[in-house]
Amino acid sequence: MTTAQQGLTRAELARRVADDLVDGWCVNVGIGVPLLLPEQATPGREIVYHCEHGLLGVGPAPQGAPDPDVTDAGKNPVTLVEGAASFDSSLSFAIARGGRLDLCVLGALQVGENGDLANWLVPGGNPGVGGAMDLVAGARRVWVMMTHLDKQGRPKLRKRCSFPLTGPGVVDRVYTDLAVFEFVDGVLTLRECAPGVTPERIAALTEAAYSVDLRGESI
Amino acid sequence: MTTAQQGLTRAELARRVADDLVDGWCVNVGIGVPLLLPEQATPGREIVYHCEHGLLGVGPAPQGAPDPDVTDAGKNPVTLVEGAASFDSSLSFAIARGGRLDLCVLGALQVGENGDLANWLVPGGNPGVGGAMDLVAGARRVWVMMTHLDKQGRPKLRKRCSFPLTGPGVVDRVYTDLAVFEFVDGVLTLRECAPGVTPERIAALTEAAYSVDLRGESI
Amino acid sequence: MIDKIRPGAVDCLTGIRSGSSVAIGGFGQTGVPLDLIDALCDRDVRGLHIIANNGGRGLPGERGIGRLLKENRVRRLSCSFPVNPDFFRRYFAGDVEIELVPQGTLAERLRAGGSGLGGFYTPTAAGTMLADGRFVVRYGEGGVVRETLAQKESRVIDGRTYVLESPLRPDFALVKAHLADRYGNLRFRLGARNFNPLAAMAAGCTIVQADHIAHDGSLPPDDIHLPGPFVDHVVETAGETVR
Amino acid sequence: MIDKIRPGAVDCLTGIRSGSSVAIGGFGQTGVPLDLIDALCDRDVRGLHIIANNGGRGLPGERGIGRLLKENRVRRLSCSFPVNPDFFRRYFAGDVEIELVPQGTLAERLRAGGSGLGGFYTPTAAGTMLADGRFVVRYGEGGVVRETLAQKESRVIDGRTYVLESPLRPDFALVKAHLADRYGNLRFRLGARNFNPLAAMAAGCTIVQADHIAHDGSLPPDDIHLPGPFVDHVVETAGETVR
Repeated sequence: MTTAQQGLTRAELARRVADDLVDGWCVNVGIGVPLLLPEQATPGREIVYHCEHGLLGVGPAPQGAPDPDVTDAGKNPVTLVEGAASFDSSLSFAIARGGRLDLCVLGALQVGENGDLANWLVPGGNPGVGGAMDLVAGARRVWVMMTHLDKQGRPKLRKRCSFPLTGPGVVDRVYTDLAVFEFVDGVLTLRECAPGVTPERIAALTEAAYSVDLRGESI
Repeated sequence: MTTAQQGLTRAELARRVADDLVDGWCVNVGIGVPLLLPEQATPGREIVYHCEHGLLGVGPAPQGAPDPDVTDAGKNPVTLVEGAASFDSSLSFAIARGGRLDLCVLGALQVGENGDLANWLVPGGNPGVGGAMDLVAGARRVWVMMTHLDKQGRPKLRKRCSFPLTGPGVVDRVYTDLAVFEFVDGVLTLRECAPGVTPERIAALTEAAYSVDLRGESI
Repeated sequence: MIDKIRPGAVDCLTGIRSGSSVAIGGFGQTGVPLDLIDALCDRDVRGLHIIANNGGRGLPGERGIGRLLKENRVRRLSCSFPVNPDFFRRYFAGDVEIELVPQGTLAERLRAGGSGLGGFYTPTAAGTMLADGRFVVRYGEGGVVRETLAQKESRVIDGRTYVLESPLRPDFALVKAHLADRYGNLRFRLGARNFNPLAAMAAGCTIVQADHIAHDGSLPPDDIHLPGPFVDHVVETAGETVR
Repeated sequence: MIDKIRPGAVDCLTGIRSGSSVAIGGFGQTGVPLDLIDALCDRDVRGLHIIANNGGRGLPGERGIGRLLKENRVRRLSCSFPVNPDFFRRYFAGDVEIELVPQGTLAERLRAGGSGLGGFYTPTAAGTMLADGRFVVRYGEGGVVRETLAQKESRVIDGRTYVLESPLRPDFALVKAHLADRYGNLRFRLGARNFNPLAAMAAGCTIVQADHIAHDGSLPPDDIHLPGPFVDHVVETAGETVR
């Protein structure tokens, strides 16, 4: 859909999410656009990025030669920052399930108006789940970053997910290229439209029912 | 009982057990007389002693100033030898339950002719179990080191344990100050008498039924 | 900026109230956070549920868990080896409770709690009094039995009997580390590691006393035994630690 | 004398037969024991059950798990992220099996197997297709379903739903370490640790390729990430490792 292309770029979306991170948070970022977050440093805020196979303190991509032992969840070369720690994958998921992640940020295929998340399988497609089910089961907050529409132009914010779930009722916020939604007392709520995007346009491109409680450009 | 005093001393008993250890074995030693085993080096054999709270490669007591961070299961100062490793207590018991201990050597209050072990509670007494139940559940072999008679002069090798069990049917061998027994196809079998101790005397001081298959002074 | 280093132990411990559950690292006196326990004893807290491997020896002037028991601050002790003669007297008199837990099971229950697991099956204690509901946790007057360990659910898996054990999620953990940095990354020393990282993982709030702090940076990633997210507060106690 | 250092990989791998189950460390290509896998591919083994996080990308000339799949040596892959396009084609054609396991559950199942536990309850995958018996492990001709993941036993604990997961006990593990000594003590490097210590713990026989070996002694006790009892054979591959 050409309409969706008038929203935020991937980098702008990452910047928008980064603006909402809180100093000191421990944050897991999933495959796809969330992997751009460690590139978005915010002055005065120290964020500890967690990589599910067993790293904390992941930073941006290297300027020089990559270290093959330092990769992110998407297997891309990254760097380690001060305070970084390494450990095995069982401890890594102990951090996740044990409630020590302040946040995980994941991509999505669909999000239901009930907070359901589907992000691992298009029916009939190639399966692959990675750590997503562990992360949504354990992190204190789950934010989704995604395009508002899928590649066929269909709304990804739906009444109910039609794809297999990653987790039921786990999503706290959804950041798309067009808008920011938040689950407020379990109710999907539109909080913000991207610059130049009207609430009417969001309404036309969203299948899920939602409340509207706009609070300007930032939450 | 004065009769029991004519058998092996504690150090002789430790030496006797050490003679049966196999080069390369990983061995846990429990509280009491088994803690003497790391003092009994055997030329040509390298034994890795495991200490349940989280050490491998425990050696004899220190000659000089003790290191308070290096203690055995009885909280006595010991040393670390080449190849030593430290880890947390959950990994330590993963080694035990996971079948990576070739042997654990424990003291006992009673051993049943069915291989039952009782070593943690005299009824009405002060309870304390430590790691004994984990060790007997996981080690590949369980050997007992004990006096043949208890302080009241009663046989500790019994038809059935009257004290609460540490584990059912777990014992493979019993080394006492008077004799060596082995469970052969589940049958308690007298394999050896201490120097100067006759089979008749063992019979008089043992409640458990057992077979006799002596093979001289050493197994 | 992340900085979990605190100027003193007192402020870190204010959340601990009478009745709180507190996991404490250490095996015997090895790796016990003695300074944190001393600071805790300066506060008016009673009726604690202490989760620790040992109960101290009950010697005169003893620091550590023994001091907590001696000052009668403990209502319930979950441990594998209580040892302490005075605590045993009060146990048989019905004044305090002992939840006896095999050492490996205690370690694993703390780890399970810290890992967000709901429980696990272990072969340890199957077929014993610690699984069959007979072990007395609390006596009443005249030696009557007020509470026993629950009979553990058992299950035969591949021909072997296992018992179901539950995770431990104490309110607080008191931990002794050798090195720490401002991120809360910890390194322990030899046998002093023991239950310390497990207590830290399990607790809602973890307070660490460290022999030394990397004031000019952070610990090397591969040298860290427990990463910072499990740690809330770190106090340096160099020079105070009994050696 | 204990000496687990072997002169070459070939002799260490002779126990692996067609049909063996083999856990392999690594995440993507990070920490994968490439040299051991190459040596395994020199042998005539088929129908392996591979337990590893990823399936390789299926690129031309690829080493690692991808090579095992490409050479059609794998009957069943237990993993969280198969990725490999060719393996997916054979999966949908019914030639190979995929047991899809969430990444944290895969790690924990290996650890449980290595720790002698009978299973554990985890909240991961509760309420999803990976717990309800619908995920297809093996197709037959024409897309009929031959086998699915078993429906997992679930249990509500403190108001939350958990599913029961079983331990993994593979016959063998292939592991990549950074440093090793003759006792089999291992140290890993940064993100290359990942599943390697867990695979080593779980397996009946663990074979390690190490970048470097401490030929003149042993590793410092507190620097060891996995102690020697979990390791059977160590091969040095300095200079051979792809960097």
